[in-house]
Amino acid sequence: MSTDNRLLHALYRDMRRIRSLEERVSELFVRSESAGSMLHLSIGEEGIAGVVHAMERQDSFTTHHRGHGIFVARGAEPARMLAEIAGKANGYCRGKGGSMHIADMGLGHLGANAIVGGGIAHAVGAALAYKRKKQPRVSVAFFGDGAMQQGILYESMNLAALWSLPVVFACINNQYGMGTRVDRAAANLAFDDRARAFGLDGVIVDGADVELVHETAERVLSNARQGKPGFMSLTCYRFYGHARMDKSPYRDEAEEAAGRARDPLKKARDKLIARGAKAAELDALDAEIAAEMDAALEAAVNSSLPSVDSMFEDVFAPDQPKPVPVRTRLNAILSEAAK
Amino acid sequence: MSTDNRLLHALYRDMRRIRSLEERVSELFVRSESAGSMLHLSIGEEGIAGVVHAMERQDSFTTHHRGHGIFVARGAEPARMLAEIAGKANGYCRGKGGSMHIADMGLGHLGANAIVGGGIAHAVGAALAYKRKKQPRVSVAFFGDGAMQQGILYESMNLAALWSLPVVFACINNQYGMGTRVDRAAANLAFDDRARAFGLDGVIVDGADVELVHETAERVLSNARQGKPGFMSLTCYRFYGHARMDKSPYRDEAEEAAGRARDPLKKARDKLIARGAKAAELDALDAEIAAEMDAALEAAVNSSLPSVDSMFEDVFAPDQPKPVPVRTRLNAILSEAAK
Amino acid sequence: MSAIETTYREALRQALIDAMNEDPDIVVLGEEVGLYGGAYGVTKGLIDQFGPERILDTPISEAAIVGAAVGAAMSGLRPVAELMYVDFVGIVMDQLANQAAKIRYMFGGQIGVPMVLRSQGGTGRSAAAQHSQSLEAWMAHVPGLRLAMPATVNDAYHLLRHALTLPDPVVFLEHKGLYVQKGTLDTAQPDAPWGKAVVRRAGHDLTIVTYSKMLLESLAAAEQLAAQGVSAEVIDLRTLNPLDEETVANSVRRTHRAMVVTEAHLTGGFSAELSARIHESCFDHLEEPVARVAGEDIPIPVSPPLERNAVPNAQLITETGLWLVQRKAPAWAL
Amino acid sequence: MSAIETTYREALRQALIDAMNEDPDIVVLGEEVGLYGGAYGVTKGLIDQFGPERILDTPISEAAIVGAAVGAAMSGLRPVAELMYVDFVGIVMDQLANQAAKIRYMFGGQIGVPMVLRSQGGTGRSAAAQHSQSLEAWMAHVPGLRLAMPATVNDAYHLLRHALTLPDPVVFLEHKGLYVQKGTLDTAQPDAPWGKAVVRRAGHDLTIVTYSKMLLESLAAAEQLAAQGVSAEVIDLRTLNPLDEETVANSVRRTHRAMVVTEAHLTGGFSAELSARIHESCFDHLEEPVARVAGEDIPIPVSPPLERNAVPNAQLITETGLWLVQRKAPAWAL
Ligand SMILES: Cc1ncc(C[n+]2csc(CCOP(=O)(O)OP(=O)(O)O)c2C)c(N)n1
Ligand SMILES: Cc1ncc(C[n+]2csc(CCOP(=O)(O)OP(=O)(O)O)c2C)c(N)n1
Ligand SMILES: [Mg+2]
Ligand SMILES: [Mg+2]
Repeated sequence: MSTDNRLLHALYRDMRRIRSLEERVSELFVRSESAGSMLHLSIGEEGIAGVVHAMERQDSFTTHHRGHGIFVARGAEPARMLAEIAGKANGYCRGKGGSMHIADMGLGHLGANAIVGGGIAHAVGAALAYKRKKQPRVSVAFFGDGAMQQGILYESMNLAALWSLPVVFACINNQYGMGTRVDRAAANLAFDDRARAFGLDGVIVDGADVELVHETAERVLSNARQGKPGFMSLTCYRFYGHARMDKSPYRDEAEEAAGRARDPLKKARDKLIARGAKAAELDALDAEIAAEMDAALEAAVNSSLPSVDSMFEDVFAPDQPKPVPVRTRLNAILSEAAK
Repeated sequence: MSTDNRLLHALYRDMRRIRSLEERVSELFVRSESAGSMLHLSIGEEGIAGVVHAMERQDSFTTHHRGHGIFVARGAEPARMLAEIAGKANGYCRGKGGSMHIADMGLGHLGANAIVGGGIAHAVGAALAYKRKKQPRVSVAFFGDGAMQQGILYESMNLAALWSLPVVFACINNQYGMGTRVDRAAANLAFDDRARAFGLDGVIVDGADVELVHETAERVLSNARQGKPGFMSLTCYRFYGHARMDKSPYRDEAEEAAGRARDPLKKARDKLIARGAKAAELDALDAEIAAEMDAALEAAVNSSLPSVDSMFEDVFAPDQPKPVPVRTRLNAILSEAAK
Repeated sequence: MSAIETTYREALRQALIDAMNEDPDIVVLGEEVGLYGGAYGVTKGLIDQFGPERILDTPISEAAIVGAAVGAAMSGLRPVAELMYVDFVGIVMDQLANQAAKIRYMFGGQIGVPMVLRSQGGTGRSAAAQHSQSLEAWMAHVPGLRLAMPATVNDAYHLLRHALTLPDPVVFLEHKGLYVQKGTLDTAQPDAPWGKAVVRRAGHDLTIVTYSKMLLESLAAAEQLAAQGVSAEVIDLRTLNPLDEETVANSVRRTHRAMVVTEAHLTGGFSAELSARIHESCFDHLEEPVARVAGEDIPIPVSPPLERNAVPNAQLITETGLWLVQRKAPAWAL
Repeated sequence: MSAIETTYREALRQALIDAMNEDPDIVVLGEEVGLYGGAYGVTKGLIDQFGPERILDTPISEAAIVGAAVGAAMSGLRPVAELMYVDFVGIVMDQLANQAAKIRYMFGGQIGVPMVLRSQGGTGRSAAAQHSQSLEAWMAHVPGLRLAMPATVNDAYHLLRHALTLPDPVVFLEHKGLYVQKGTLDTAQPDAPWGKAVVRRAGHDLTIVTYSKMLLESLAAAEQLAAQGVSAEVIDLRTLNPLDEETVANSVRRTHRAMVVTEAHLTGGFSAELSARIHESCFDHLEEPVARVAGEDIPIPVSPPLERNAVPNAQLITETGLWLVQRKAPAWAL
């Protein structure tokens, strides 16, 4: 394989893994094995693999409520992800965070956030630490187009530019914030203008073209590493509803069909085949990934739930006293009174 | 007088009244008659009179902590202003608000705000009401360059543009937010770019040239009245410290001298004289204003403080029960227990 | 007969419809209140009925939404701003507590801010730490705000209707676990006037003071307690501001024992205020200390068994009741 | 001899200097902390000593400041973020309560957020409703946050030093009326370990529980009470989280009467939590209900005579003490 093809092949693999994982997330829900229904699938957004692939091992990132895909591309263990989404003890966060709060410090995942815009400034802070410690690291804040309307984003951009921090703001513009199409949320859709107005480099890129995303991200990340923070927005389409239960009644089929036609996964596959890859080989890869994900799903389903006592852990550091349970307090009070 | 001169004369008068009032605010403090020392003078920013003059009678506005001048230009009664700043019962807010919270619904003053950026969205909401009620009114949000770094401003701009609201964002860029020069606070000083990126018309204007400010404001306000919200930033210089006690050690004399040389009041006066006005007449006007302000100062100083009981009023509307004073509660509890 | 069987969600929706039909100045604004019909469906269909000029879908800009509602309320409208989850109130506390709540006061009574901030809180959907909180204590500590927390279908309707007539800002907190709750709505007949607590079940051994969804757990517990010979009176506060101390005190002076039940974290929660007030007003009548049965002092975990145990339930209330009245120690009391 | 006479402000400043000298990961960020030296002068000169890379002047972007501090704390720094007035916390409550406080928990203990949020509150400068508040109750209700409120010069130093060693986020609330307060600083000797309350004055008739500036009013009142034959014990909590219930309970079980004194609004204030806990732990020992002497339930007015009366003072504490111990009704008790 040429370098080009090798890269695209790797990206294709990441993208297939994202989609395959998300299908299992959906299945968890269908099997009533997920912790709740607030599950936000990143199907249609697999182009983000291009950004993740452009990151170095030492780089870090924060994600939003629709962050599974980013983390999969980063190398998450599917079984631990699904276990977390199912609220199991062996999940990434011991079953405390769930789908919207997955994190893994080992892989530089500083955390998914269920507050729209909530994790953006954390990436800025991480970048501040890297700069101060003279580490050659970049932090990437991933968020949706909805967060483009949260004030903290602009405060964060301004800080990043003012302090020349190694941080990248990566918007995943999937055209919707819940039921609100982006043009009903933002008066000016040239989000790159906004970034530039705050002193950042800004670029909008076709999120369906993962090679283009990757190339752009390499440039933006390399600038950031040199103290020129940047913004990039990936244009894509949210294939399914906002969360697992949403059937998207607010948009019509024609629009959905057009949106789904811009499928980053299919596009990569078509390109690979056009460049000489064998369909059968890709099918085999897909099947291998499917098997991995199926195994992960079963492992998650078969994992244990956390013990109730564990809920008093992790409020503070392990060496600190734990919160006093309500029952313990009541017992002390009523026993004392009963004396 | 030509129309031009008449206008400039009126603007000069407003500007002189602003400066003259602010000098009395300072005097209140010196005489230990002000309520506290959080007094922010608008000397150097008198060019705002151009914006206020461009407003119609039915228009409204919100201001920031440095809002005396705007309100004077709008026609505030100096005695009631100074009384409020002195915490007196006959002040605009019954001595409850003080310098940073003066308001007057009669004059469309929806309130000064001590939270940087705090009043901006209120003007947007007022404009929403005007639009819904089909009233030909505009609301103007005045704020400082410091507020350009508060996220709520961009959320507000976006809302205004998205909903085509009759609102104007008026930034008074006096080069400082406390001790922070604006270029240490913002990565890109082209604030008009920011406004445009959010879908608004944006313009930066020399705040020392009150005629230019007025002309610009007329255009921006008239666009806003037609549903095209706008942004304007007046470039000026904060002649004195941030608040009454600040001696601005963070900036040097040369800079201050250059800043103060761009005096909107002097510039207007020079222009008037160049256009044929008599210095003596202007002096007479100045003296008349000084006398008015002196009288207002004495009236404020001689006004009564509010009764302590009045502090339980205005938490809720007059027809609602008032909060129970701590003493009343204690009395009830201890009397009951003593039975 | 004006009484119908319906849900909490529908009662809220009907309240908005009826109020909007009567008062043309009412507008609803918030994320997904229009086309989507509200994250929990409370505003479903309203945009068709009242049009996009009165049902305003907003961007995800909570601070500006509440700020705009404040300005609109000062300018002749009566906005109903919806905050999708009360957990997001941290983004708007400035506009709520420094602006909406203080404007009348700071401006010496010149103007009020007649707006309603609707939101919902609570556990029950495995929505995790940032979507499951009960944050009423923050709002209850802000002078100038009214605070309603309906537990019943009829209150959902009438408290919202009343809130939409008040001259001052009202925070109106629903519970995500109550939307599907069924009950009787009598649009002509509120359970009690605004600001009055309601005794939902009469009893003489113990007074349980609660509000919002914990009313259901408390009533279930009262049933279980009755089976064991304990007669519990259950008081639903309905509004935390105004707070009806009298109904509570009158009850406790009769029963001599009191329990406060809230879903919110124990420490610094409104349960503390209630406990303090009961002690203050009933000091000489109490046979036992007021028991606070409240949420644990931990963020809400996502895993269902943990989430369930992070907040009180009927069993804990029952056991505490038996402990209080019969000195019957539960299993967790060694 | 390491003890010197200095001010609360200088003690805080010295704590920052000493901690920064020891721990190169400490950075200070906030509005005006650098060139200006801090709105209340606590960081004066630090930028000269530590340079602009460790003392970071920020734009007026509170949410991003706290958010950046959170991210930095997760990435190897130990940030001290300064919020100029605690009144602005409404802008940052999301970053504080949903992010800083919950990150360790949501992420299953993977990482902590070792940061300190310094701020100051309280009345006394005619700074009006948006610059005079006492909002500790909001923070005290958030699991995952520590909360320190020093009242003395020595505590200003040692509690801040200790906060800067903790693995979890600490909210550190100073009082604007204490900065010029003089006292003894012994850098080698804290008044007590972190998390322990201190009995500032011993007594046997009445326990006064307080913190922050109200300690001064309480001590003054204790003096006046002594002159009238009432021996008041005064407890300074120093930290609200951790909360030292034991020291309080031990005292009240001896004195049989308790008063809680806070500057914050009464309703929903931390005074309620303290009152509730005293009742709970000392139920059978109390001769009178716990009296809460707290701020009025009104926004803080600007006019000096009103502002003064909006919060407790020594006289009110004294009168309440006499009422509690000697049943001597004050003038305001008809
Ligand atoms: C501060 C805040 N406001 C509102 C929500 C509710 N909410 C969750 S996701 C979402 C839409 C977000 O849209 P976008 O940022 O485009 O992300 P996407 O869901 O499209 O990936 C909303 C409104 C939230 N979680 N946090
Ligand atoms: C939200 C908030 N942050 C910080 C402050 C403290 N503060 C008051 S005025 C000010 C500077 C404001 O600068 P600018 O907006 O330029 O107005 P100016 O004082 O120059 O008129 C600051 C930081 C505040 N009042 N509110
Ligand atoms: Mg989106
Ligand atoms: Mg300025």
